[in-house]
Amino acid sequence: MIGIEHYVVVSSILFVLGVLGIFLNRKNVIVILMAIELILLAVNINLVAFSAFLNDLTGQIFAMFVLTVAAGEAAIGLAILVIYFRDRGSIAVDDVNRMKG
Amino acid sequence: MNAIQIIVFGPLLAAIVAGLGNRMLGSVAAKTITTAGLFLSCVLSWPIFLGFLGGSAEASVTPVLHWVQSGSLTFDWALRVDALTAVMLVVITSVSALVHLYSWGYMDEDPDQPRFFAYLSLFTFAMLMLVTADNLVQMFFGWEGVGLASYLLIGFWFRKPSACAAAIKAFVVNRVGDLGFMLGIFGTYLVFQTTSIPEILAAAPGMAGSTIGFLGYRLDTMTVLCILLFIGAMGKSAQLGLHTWLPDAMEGPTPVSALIHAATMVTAGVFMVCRLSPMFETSPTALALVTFIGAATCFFAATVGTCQWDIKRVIAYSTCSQLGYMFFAAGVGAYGAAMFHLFTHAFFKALLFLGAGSVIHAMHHEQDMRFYGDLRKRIPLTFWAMMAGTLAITGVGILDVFGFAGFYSKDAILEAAYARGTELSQFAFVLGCIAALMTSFYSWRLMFLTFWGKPRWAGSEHIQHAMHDAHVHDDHDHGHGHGHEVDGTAGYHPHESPLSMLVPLAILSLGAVFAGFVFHDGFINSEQFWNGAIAYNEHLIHAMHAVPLWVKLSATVVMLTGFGIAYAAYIRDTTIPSRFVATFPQLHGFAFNKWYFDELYNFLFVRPAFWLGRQFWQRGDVGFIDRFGPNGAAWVVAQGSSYAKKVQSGYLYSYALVMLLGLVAAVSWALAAG
Amino acid sequence: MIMDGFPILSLMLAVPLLAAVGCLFAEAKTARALALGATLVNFALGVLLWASYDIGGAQWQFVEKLPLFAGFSWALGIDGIALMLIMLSVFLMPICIGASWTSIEKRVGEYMAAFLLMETLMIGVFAAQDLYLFYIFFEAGLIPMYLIIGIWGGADRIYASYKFFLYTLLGSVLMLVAMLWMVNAAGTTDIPTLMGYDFPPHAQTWLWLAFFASFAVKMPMWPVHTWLPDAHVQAPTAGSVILAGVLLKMGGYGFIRFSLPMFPEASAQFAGLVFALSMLAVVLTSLIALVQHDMKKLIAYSSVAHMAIVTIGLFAFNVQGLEGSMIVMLSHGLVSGALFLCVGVIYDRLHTREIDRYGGLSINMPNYALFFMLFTMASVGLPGTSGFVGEFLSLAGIYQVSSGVTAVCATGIILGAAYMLYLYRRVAFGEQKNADAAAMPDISLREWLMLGPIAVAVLWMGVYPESFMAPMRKDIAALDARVARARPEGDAKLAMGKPAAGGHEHAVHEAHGGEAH
Amino acid sequence: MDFAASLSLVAPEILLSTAGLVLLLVAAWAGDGASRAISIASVAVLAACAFMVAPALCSGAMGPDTVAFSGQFRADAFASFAKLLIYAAGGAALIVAPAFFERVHAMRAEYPVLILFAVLGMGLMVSASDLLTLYIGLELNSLAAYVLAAFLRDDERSAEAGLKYFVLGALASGILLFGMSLTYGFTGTTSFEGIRAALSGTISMGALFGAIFMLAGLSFKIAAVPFHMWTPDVYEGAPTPVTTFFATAPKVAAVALSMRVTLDAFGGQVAAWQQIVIFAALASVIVGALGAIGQTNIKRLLAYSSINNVGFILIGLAAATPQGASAMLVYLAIYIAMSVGGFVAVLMLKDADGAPVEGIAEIAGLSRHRKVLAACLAMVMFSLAGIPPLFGFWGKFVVFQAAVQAGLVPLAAIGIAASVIGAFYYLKVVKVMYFDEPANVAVGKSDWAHQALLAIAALFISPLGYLLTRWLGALADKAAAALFLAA
Amino acid sequence: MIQVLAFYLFATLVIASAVFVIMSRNPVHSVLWLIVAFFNAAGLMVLVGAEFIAMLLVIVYVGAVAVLFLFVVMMLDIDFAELRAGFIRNFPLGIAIALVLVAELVLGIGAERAGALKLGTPDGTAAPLMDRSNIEAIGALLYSRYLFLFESAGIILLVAMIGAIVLTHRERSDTRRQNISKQVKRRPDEATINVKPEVGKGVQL
Repeated sequence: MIGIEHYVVVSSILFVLGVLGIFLNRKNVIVILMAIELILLAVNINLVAFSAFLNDLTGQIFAMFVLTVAAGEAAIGLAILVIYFRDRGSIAVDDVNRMKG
Repeated sequence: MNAIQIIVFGPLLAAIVAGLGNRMLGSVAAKTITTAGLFLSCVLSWPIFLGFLGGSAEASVTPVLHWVQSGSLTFDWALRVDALTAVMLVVITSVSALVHLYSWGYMDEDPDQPRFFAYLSLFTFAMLMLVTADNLVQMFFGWEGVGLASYLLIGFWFRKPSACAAAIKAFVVNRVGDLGFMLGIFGTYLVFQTTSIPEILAAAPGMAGSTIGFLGYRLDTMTVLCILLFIGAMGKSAQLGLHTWLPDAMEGPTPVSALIHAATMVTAGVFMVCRLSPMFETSPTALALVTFIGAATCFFAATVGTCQWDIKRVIAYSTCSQLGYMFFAAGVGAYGAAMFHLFTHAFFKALLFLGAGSVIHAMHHEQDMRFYGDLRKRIPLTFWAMMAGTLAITGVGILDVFGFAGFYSKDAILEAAYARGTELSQFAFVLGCIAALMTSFYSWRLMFLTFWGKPRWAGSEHIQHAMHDAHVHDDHDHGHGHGHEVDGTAGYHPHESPLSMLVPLAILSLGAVFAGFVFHDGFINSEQFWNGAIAYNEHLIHAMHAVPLWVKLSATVVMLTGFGIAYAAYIRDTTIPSRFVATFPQLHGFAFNKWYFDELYNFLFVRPAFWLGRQFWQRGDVGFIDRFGPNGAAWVVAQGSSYAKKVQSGYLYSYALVMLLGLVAAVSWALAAG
Repeated sequence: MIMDGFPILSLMLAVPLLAAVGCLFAEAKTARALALGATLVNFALGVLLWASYDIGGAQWQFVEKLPLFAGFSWALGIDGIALMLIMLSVFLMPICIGASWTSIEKRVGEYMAAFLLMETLMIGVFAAQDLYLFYIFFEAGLIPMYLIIGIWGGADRIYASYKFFLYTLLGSVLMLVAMLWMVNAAGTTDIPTLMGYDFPPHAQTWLWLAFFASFAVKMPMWPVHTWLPDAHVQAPTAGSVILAGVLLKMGGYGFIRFSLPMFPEASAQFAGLVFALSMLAVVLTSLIALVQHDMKKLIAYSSVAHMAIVTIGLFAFNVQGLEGSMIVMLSHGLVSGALFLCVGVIYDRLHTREIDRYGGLSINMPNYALFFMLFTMASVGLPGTSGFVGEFLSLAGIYQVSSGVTAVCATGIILGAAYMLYLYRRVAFGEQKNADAAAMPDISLREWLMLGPIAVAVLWMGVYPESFMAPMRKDIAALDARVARARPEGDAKLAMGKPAAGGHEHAVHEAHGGEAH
Repeated sequence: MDFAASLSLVAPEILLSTAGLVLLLVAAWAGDGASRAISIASVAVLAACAFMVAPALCSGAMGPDTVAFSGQFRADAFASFAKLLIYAAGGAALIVAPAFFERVHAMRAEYPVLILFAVLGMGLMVSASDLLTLYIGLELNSLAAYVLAAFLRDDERSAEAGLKYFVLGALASGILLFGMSLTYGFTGTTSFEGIRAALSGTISMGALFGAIFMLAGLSFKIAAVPFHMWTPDVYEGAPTPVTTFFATAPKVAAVALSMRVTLDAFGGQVAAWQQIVIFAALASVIVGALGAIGQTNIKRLLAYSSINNVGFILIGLAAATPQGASAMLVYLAIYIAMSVGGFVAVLMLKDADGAPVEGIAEIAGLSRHRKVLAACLAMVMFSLAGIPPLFGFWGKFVVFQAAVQAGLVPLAAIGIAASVIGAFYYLKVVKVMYFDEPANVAVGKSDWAHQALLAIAALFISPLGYLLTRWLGALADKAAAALFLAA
Repeated sequence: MIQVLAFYLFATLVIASAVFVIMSRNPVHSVLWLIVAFFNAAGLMVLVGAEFIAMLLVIVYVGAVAVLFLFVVMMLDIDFAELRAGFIRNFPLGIAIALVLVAELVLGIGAERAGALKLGTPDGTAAPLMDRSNIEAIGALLYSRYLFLFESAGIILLVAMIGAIVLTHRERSDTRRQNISKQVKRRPDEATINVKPEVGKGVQL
């Protein structure tokens, strides 16, 4: 069987890719939302892997909650995106800087 | 309430009443109160003095009020009377009373008379506090008090910029001396654990040979203390180095010059050295310094006095010079002689000043002797008074027969200097003789320029101004003056001063003539008169009597020489002075410009002080401390703030980046630390 | 102790506080009257306090103690030192109100409230016996002063008020950390207990520095003095009076109450630093004062120089130095306050502090000139005025430690005379250069009533300082005994030479470091 | 664990969720016209909840009796203390809202419901003794908060605030989750108790990383540097009543949660996180102060001020002692009052048309025409700056006291010195209101509810607040004791 | 062996598709790559025996979330050509930091103790029962031990729903809404009016 460290490495890379997705992106907010999903995916892989290797179901339950929340988060995120788009007519990340300083 | 309290506090009371009453009270009342107070003091002082002279009085201390008690440092207000004080009492109260009286006439037209008389009385009070001090701190009180009064009186005509400047100069230069005095008091307290003068004097001999740390050096205790105290004396008595204020002090009304800058305040330094003479006796180094400074001042002031045109400045330098005599007398150990000269000098110098005041009064506030001349017949009483003063100051007299006041005291000083026998005292003797020659020269020069020769008034702006005013406002009064323009009088007729001015002149003339003769034995030769009030050097007295005859005659010889030169230059051939100046311009310029002391000090202290002040302010406080301190901090904060605002760019990705940076930093730290 | 158990100190705190609240809601006229009434009542209470103070009795009198919370307690009590400073505060307050009577026209109620609050806080600072309570009073004073400068100040008041506030705040917050440490280490907030507590020497160093940061700014010592000229120049007259008169004294009080007794070793260790800064302050600020064109700035700089005399006196570690410093503080409180009033008197008439705009005031304002002269002379330390006694004792104290420091600091008496007389000359002497200045009327009755009492106090303190020194004597002695162990050896060590023949027993006197017996 | 007992311990939560559901139905049925009534009902619900949690605090409840649902939930004194503050803050956010939203016809009945659910989430956070509870509570609160931030949906700034808050919040919760997953993996449990037990010896690298990631995620919620970047933008953009809410309740919840995590779960490994907390504390104090200085919008200024204040709170956390915890709670209580006071005062600044005034320049000379308001705002400012005798000083005082007692003298010294920078911008507000010439912009009338709230807050932070210190301190001590007993 | 191969396949694909998610120019492509990533992640989960979670992932994410994304991407009328013109200014810094983070995570957690990660020891309260399937075990746990949280998670979804509606739902002014009660209440006499217009005047309704 594959060792737990492999899973951790995969999830770490996925996590960092998710983070990169957030701050490398300057044009489209939707991709940022997707990057967040990636982060949560990384977390889920971690949780499930640990759960399996620990022989403890808590991790999987946790992962299930994460899924639940992620769904809700996505809904709210997209809703906010929609109203933002309605107000500004754009979802370019570069435009989201009315407030600064 | 005994006599001494009345003597001392009477003038204070009078000053307060006159000063605070000021305009409400009116001139006459103020004048009456102060003058009466002073005459009362004077009348009460003489019996005390005579009591000591007769050997019947004992030194006494009258406590007045608790002052300060701080740990072991205690000093109280108290009035000490001994022989030394008694001498000063009569000098101060007598001269002051006469000056008060004189001022009735002299200041008659001034609108601020109550203020003037209040200041005069205040001065007298301070001076009396000084001389009756039982401890050094009270002496310092008087010391500064007279300084204040002097400042106020010099600046009495405060509208004149020169008067204000002179007043400040007097106060500040005196403060330099006071700094030394204060340090001296601190040192004395440190060493003796007391500021009481009798206790210090009693303990002083025991300190001989001890050393003390001062400014990082180890020095002989008594030398340090005496020199510090002497610096105070130098300031007050206008000795070389700290003398610059005295000539400028002539900006004050002339009665003030007579009282403060001739007879009393400036002699406070001499008084102090005599009062502390047992201390000074323990330090030959300090005494040598006193001798040297005294002799040098005596010589220096005399040279300057020979060249001045302002009648009051001549007398001022003369005062300075005479103070030098007193100091070197004290320096060689002849405290009695020093005090005697102080005593006689008070009379004849006050006389000279008041006489000069009378002249100035007559000449409508013209003080330049180049615009005098031929006043002998026009103001004869003044002339005779001045003559008495001149005879006294130049030391006219015949050995063992009779002499004017200065004759006895100055001779005694020169004899003592010679008799002391050290190299320095011999040097002082030589300088003293040269100075005596110059004294004679400038005194007679003054007399000749003022009272002899032709009237030269026409050139005086003051006289012209007076005449102009008279023509406009009061034509008929001086109307008969027309037609006299050709003789240099410009039609101006000087007239003799009022009685209130002449009476003091007359009384002081008596003093100038007889004081030396009458009190000579008491001051110089009598130990029981002083009765321990000053250090008494029996050796020296004997040596003084044993000096060779040429020494005794030398003073008379140089006096006559000086007279001769003056006569030659100002009566016989009046071109000699200008030819002399043309031949030795540097020498004359050097003396005429007071050895460039003012310029030197201006260059060394005054201008640097202002320059430094501006630098410390603009470059230091504003340019450095504020710039790099609060403003610098504010700048750093502002920079940080603008940086923080820049980082807060509003962009999501930079926010995320910062978060990631923080995370990575924390993880890195954990890796590094864990 | 006539007044056993009566909380007079709390009452003295409450009276102005209540009046302040009243003033907030009152009309201008009522507010003035209320403020004056309250300050006068407090002055009367102060007199009562002094009268019932038992000289030579218990060290701490009128003690009130009410535990509050978290180690805090409402602990008040005074010794002679605090008594004198409280007297100074309550004495100056009615005068300040008087000085603001006509010159403050806008927002009178708030102004009076700020001043009354200030009074409460000042008394609180001097009466607090709880470390934290002290801190609260100490720090809270910033707010009313900030407002006084900022609202009723001159043209550049914003900068000045900020500088004042932030400078002093920075100093005092560090002190707070030190206080926290001390309480943690000593387990008590009681100041009298802490005054006898021996902190380990290495800790003292840091504690001392933290306290120093606060008090040095407050004093103010060179080089953290630059807020003072700005604050003074911009503050309204009464603000300057209270700032110079009392607020600066908090720094000195801090040294005498905290730094010295609580950290004697550290104090000795840093005495050199204090001396160095003080010497610089005396010389530099005096020279700077010489070239000022603004009257208030000049007096402000002179305050820095005078406060330097206080600091050297305090760190002389002997009775004279300590007592001298206290007297200098009291005297400076009166004299500089009076000088600022003098400036205020003519400022009210001509609305400028530019020295060159005046001249010859002796002619049209002789009474004013008389007062101004008196206070000028007191400022330069003329014997017979309060300034002399303090300066003399301070310098006498420091001489026993170092003649060099004394010599340098004593130059202050020369420079002080120079700049003060130069000021006086330009203002009161000379010709009347400006017609408007020449037309100014002499001081009014109100101004008489302000300046007169101070003049009396100044002379009283100069001639018979015993009244002021007696209450403090025992406390100073206790402090002296407390710091004795760290007393530095003076540089003026007397070494006896060969005893002169028949030398007096008297002469075998050891003056090591000028120990006061 | 008896199920019924568990239920009784979560009674406030049950009440909140039930009330939320019922009010939601009411809202759906009655429409937006009922929003005022629903708000009032919500406040009543919060009050009722407060009464329900108060006994636990007063009795200092702690130990096994307070644990519900197999150790996932803890209703001890600590939680009660935090909940009381949260309820109070939530109540304030409800009270101030109607007047604000009605002006722009944006008052909607969902607002109080969302607040209630957010409060519910925060209640879960502070009671969490399990990573799962922590996460659920946090997300419940966060999701409601994202919506609230964007509540003025036609307002660009509000939408932008919602977007920023959402994106960064999601990233933060991702980081937090990743940390939780690591912690779970390397300790084998999600309960705090278990984590603590598992970390009793040395800490493995994985668990250490987990702790750091969790701290990072929590730092976002409490807006500590460097996870503070969202704060100014969101505070400025969100509707002011919402900002009032954000600045208060979530901060309490997040701080309390952080305390649970660090002092309870990772309480055995203080060294692992203490340095990070110290850094975050100092950085927050300094960055908060620096950032605030150049601000022209008063809400933004208060946002920076909240960052600054969080720094001081974290100094108490760095002490890692019961005193520190107690100090943090006291600070929080005072901070809530100051924040509510500040934001309510801002809400009361309206121009003649009733439109909100947020520019600092526009309140110039406020002290002339709105005396009391200006005085209250000035008091808030001085209090935030920590100047005695205002109550804000007390918060700083106890925190620094705790730090010094824990031997963190340099931290205390630097922190307190940096507080001077903070004073600068608080003074600026006072200066503008009192020293500058009147701009006469903020002249509008205020709602009585605002006035009442401001009065209460001002009274609390006035010197009279010191009367409460003993009581407040005792409660905070009990709460801290409960926390440390659990630990 | 198969397991190993499958792991590497899924791992590679999940990472690769994640890269494409964040790199592709077109958001629609991103969503599709995201779906790929989820499928592969589900595969990874199946490998360790978490069938239920894997299934959930596919159903919830692919079935709901990803479709929601697609929906929104399509709904918002965005000019995709304009997007993705470039990366942020701090791109190199960002990449560097990300690499550092990866390296640290991998080194710190994974590689440092390669193959022998010391996990914690679970307390056994949530150990899967041997005789039950994964889904049964989870269910049993979820409805007993985690009931409270389960209910709370429900509230989260409720809040998400409320939020989405509050934010995006609005009454449209250009459409008319049906009001049934009004329709029902309508009476004939209200519905018709008889008027008799005069010539040339028109009818006023």
